[in-house]
Amino acid sequence: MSGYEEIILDHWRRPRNKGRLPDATGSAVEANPLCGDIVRLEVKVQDGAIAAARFTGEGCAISLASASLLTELITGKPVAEVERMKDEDLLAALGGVVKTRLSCALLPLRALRRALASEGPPRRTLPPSEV
Amino acid sequence: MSGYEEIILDHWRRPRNKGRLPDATGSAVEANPLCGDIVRLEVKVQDGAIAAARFTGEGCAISLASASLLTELITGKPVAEVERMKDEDLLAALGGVVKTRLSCALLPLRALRRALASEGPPRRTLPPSEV
Amino acid sequence: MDERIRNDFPILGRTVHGKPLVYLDSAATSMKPIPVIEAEARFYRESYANVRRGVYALAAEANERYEEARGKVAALIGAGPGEVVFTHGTTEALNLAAWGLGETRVEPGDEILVTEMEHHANLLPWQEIARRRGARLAAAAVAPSGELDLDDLRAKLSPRTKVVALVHVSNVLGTVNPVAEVAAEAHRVGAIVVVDAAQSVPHLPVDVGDLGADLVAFSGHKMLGPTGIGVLWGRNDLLAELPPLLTGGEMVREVWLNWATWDDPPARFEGGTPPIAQAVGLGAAVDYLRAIGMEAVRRHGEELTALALDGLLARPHVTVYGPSDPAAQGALVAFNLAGIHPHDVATLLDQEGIAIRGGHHCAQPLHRRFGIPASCRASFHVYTTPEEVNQFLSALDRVWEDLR
Amino acid sequence: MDERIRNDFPILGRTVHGKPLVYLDSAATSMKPIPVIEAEARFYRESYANVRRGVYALAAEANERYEEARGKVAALIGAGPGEVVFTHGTTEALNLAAWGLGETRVEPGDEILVTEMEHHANLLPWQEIARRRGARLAAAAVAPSGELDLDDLRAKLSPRTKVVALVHVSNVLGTVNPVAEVAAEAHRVGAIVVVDAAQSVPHLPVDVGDLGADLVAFSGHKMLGPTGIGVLWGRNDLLAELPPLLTGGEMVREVWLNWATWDDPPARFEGGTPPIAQAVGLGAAVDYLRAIGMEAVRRHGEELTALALDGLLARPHVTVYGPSDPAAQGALVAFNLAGIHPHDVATLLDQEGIAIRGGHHCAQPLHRRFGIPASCRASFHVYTTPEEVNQFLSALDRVWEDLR
Ligand SMILES: Cc1ncc(COP(=O)(O)O)c(C=O)c1O
Ligand SMILES: Cc1ncc(COP(=O)(O)O)c(C=O)c1O
Repeated sequence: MSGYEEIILDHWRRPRNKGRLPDATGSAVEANPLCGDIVRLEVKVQDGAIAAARFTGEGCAISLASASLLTELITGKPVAEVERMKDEDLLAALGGVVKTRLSCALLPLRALRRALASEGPPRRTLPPSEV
Repeated sequence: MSGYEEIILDHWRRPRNKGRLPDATGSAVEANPLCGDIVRLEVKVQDGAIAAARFTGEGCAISLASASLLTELITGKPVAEVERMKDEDLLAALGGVVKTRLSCALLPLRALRRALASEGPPRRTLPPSEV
Repeated sequence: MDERIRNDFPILGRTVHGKPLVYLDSAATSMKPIPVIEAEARFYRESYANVRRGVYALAAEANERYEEARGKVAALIGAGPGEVVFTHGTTEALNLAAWGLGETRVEPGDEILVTEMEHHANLLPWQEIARRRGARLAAAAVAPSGELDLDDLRAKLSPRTKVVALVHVSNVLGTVNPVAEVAAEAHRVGAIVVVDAAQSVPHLPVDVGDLGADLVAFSGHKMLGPTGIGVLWGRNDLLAELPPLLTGGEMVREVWLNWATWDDPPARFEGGTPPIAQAVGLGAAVDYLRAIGMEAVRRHGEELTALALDGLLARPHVTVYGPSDPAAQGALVAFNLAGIHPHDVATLLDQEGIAIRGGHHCAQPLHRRFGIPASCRASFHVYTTPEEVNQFLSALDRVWEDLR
Repeated sequence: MDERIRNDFPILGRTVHGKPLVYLDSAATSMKPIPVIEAEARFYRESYANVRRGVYALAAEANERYEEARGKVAALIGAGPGEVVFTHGTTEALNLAAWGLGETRVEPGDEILVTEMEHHANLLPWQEIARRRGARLAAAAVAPSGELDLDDLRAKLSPRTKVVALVHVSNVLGTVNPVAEVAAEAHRVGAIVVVDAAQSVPHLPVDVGDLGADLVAFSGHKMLGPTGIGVLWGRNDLLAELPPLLTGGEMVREVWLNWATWDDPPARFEGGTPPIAQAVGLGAAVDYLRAIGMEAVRRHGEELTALALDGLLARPHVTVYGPSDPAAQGALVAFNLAGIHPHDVATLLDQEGIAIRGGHHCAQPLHRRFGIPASCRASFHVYTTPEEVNQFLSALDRVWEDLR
């Protein structure tokens, strides 16, 4: 059957940078309550670059693979460059995502942007107990 | 043009028994707030028969003609017979009524039935000032 | 208008009482052109599924068609798609507006200002809110000309006025109200302006920016679209603060047994399975109207109204209600024949195949204002021809001959 | 089922991702047969007008078609036509029920009892009423089997319980609840019983008399009918006491600027222009279902469910939710593949043209009850074939191979 791209399956089966980042300088949780996907993205910014990035989460293969891949993509990159990253860049890196699932694929990127922003909007979607 | 039956036009132009009945034994008002038709029907029952019937009202040609014709039809008749009068009887007497206007034609009959009933249901449709 | 337009409306080929149908009740509801009927049918035959939550391609396709329709409606009124809420009609849209503002803006002792010419749909919801919230409902007067008495409206505006709700084009008088002017004054006292555009969006170019209102309601079925769908347009920031009227699926984020959080607009206000196929049909209706051009639609309405007014005003036994100025009036005329009930007029015209409406047109207070229980109304849309208006006028003469 | 039935549903001939569509999401919404699509289209082409107030023949004809549809729906559920209120869907029907009972029956300190398996549409309106009226909302538990825990329900019933609202057939578990039994117990404490029949009326013979409930809600679009229409059935005397949810035209008797009197049911609850063409379409859907016979519809659903359950239960990596007994279950199955998110299952099946739903199916509390964020659901209707169920089962094996 024509299933997911190999890169998605690979990152889903063997997630990279999964876990918490104790000395994170930025952290954000994004959830898609419609499907229950939830991703926490933590970054450590040092000298204007992403020194480390980690994620934890629950959800579908696409959102978790995307989170895993994203941490790889940004680690070591200057923050300015990471901030310029577009939705399309991540989708392309994932090898393409069916359009019904774009919101899953982009959930980690939303979390990353909030983690990098000094002041993100207040979280409205989930109570802290859920995270 | 194919208009109303002659009998309707005749009763509408020259209404019979129009006015109040000071010594009425029964009286009722029926209104059709949807079109503003309002008819008061008063009867005087004596020795088990309709000694007199009068109507007042405002509204369309059909409801007023029907009220006029109805007072003629029942005057002198035994109450028992009048009570058996069916919707179809009145409609037939009017020479037929287009079905979009049946409620206009039957408004006076509804008032008559309530006027004859010792205790009609409480009037709910119009405040007394309107009658 | 083009003869081809008429051919797009199959029902206009039918007869009534053996006579060709002359449909002059478009203000009650408009007829539907083939492209609208077919858009809905084709959607069911080819792309149907429930919208929003579906992960499969067919659901995505259906959702796209639904959102595409929202975009078309938004473009028609110069709005952003996120500001267009699909409701089931003007009535639900106005109930939603009243409910939401009642919850967020109206306190005991406040005032809600409507006008004497409102359709019941823009009066009763405010009565309910006023009653529930302990607010006062006031109504700006209608002048004998059928125009809004702006001095009276101004006199009734105060800092206690939290909502001004008014009709854009009266469904009885045809009066086009100066909404932008009223909105500016209402905003000056801090009131929210709600506009019942049920009779304007189908007939005139309406740009919500120019209108200056905060919430605008209209129905699909009066603008060549299907029944069962309507629109509430709202300023983004205002919609964001309003609570939903209907709760259920598809309008929430998170649901626990004892609490729930609402989704953002417009989803927040579209609880349950929305009128999906009807949205697609409405999108096709918008396409149809825009292909003609709203300016041309308006011009056509004005021409027919001018013709009807000329004819009616020339007959001494006819009383006409409203401005009697085609340029200041929607595509309709309201009138009475001296001493004859509107229902008799409508019934007798119907015998000749001519469909007009007789009654209070869901505007009882307005009729009371003019001291009449009811009126006759002839109303037009793009498919109405000058010949039909003339047929109507001569038939009216026969009614008068018959009944007087 | 007959092959001819399948031919009545043109959308079933289409492909998705190059594969023939296998539509297994009928619980979300059903496909429409030609007679339904055509009934609506023909109505627009031949008999369309606004209903109720029109004095002309075309309006009378449209009104007759509208009321005829009401009669058909009434006959389907063993009711009188005057007890059938047309709404815009189950969601509006349940909001109307909750609103009305909130106004007339629920006092501060009272209780409203729902169940853990309610669709959001039969939960959120009661949350709102409980909050507004200062009442308490309680939920009867769902047993691990997916059945209603009747002991828990009984324990939560008390003289303070004013409303018991429950789903007839769960849209996730498929559980057929013993509504008559619950209704009898609820009535014993004087509670009103509201039933969400969105998943039962489309699939089983339902007689409101036998059901024993006081108010019953369902949607047209899940029973082969159009979107944009639903039904609230109510006992005559109960409907008579309920206030309207939506106010506006066509639901009033008399309107003054500051007060109004409501019309009788069902008109009282049908404010504004109703979904006229959708009612006609729903009438055709009822005709279609009754021509097959609701007993036969039910049998077909049971057969497919049995086939799907057999297949799913035989696969150790599949967890099935619900009674897993076709005779005690609606025409659907909910399940999960171990360690795989339902959205992934749905997306991968979609690549093969198979449309199932993955998500919480508007029943978040129920999913939480089972400790899962979401589930897969395959659901059927008269046009679904055993071959399609088998295709689905083998495709599921390929998903498992691919992802595990
Ligand atoms: C059990 C149940 N209740 C209520 C609803 C809501 O129905 P609608 O979306 O048609 O208002 C649904 C359908 O999604 C359902 O399955
Ligand atoms: C001015 C006006 N407002 C509101 C309405 C109500 O619209 P609907 O019946 O489509 O809800 C109408 C139509 O009857 C109208 O003409």
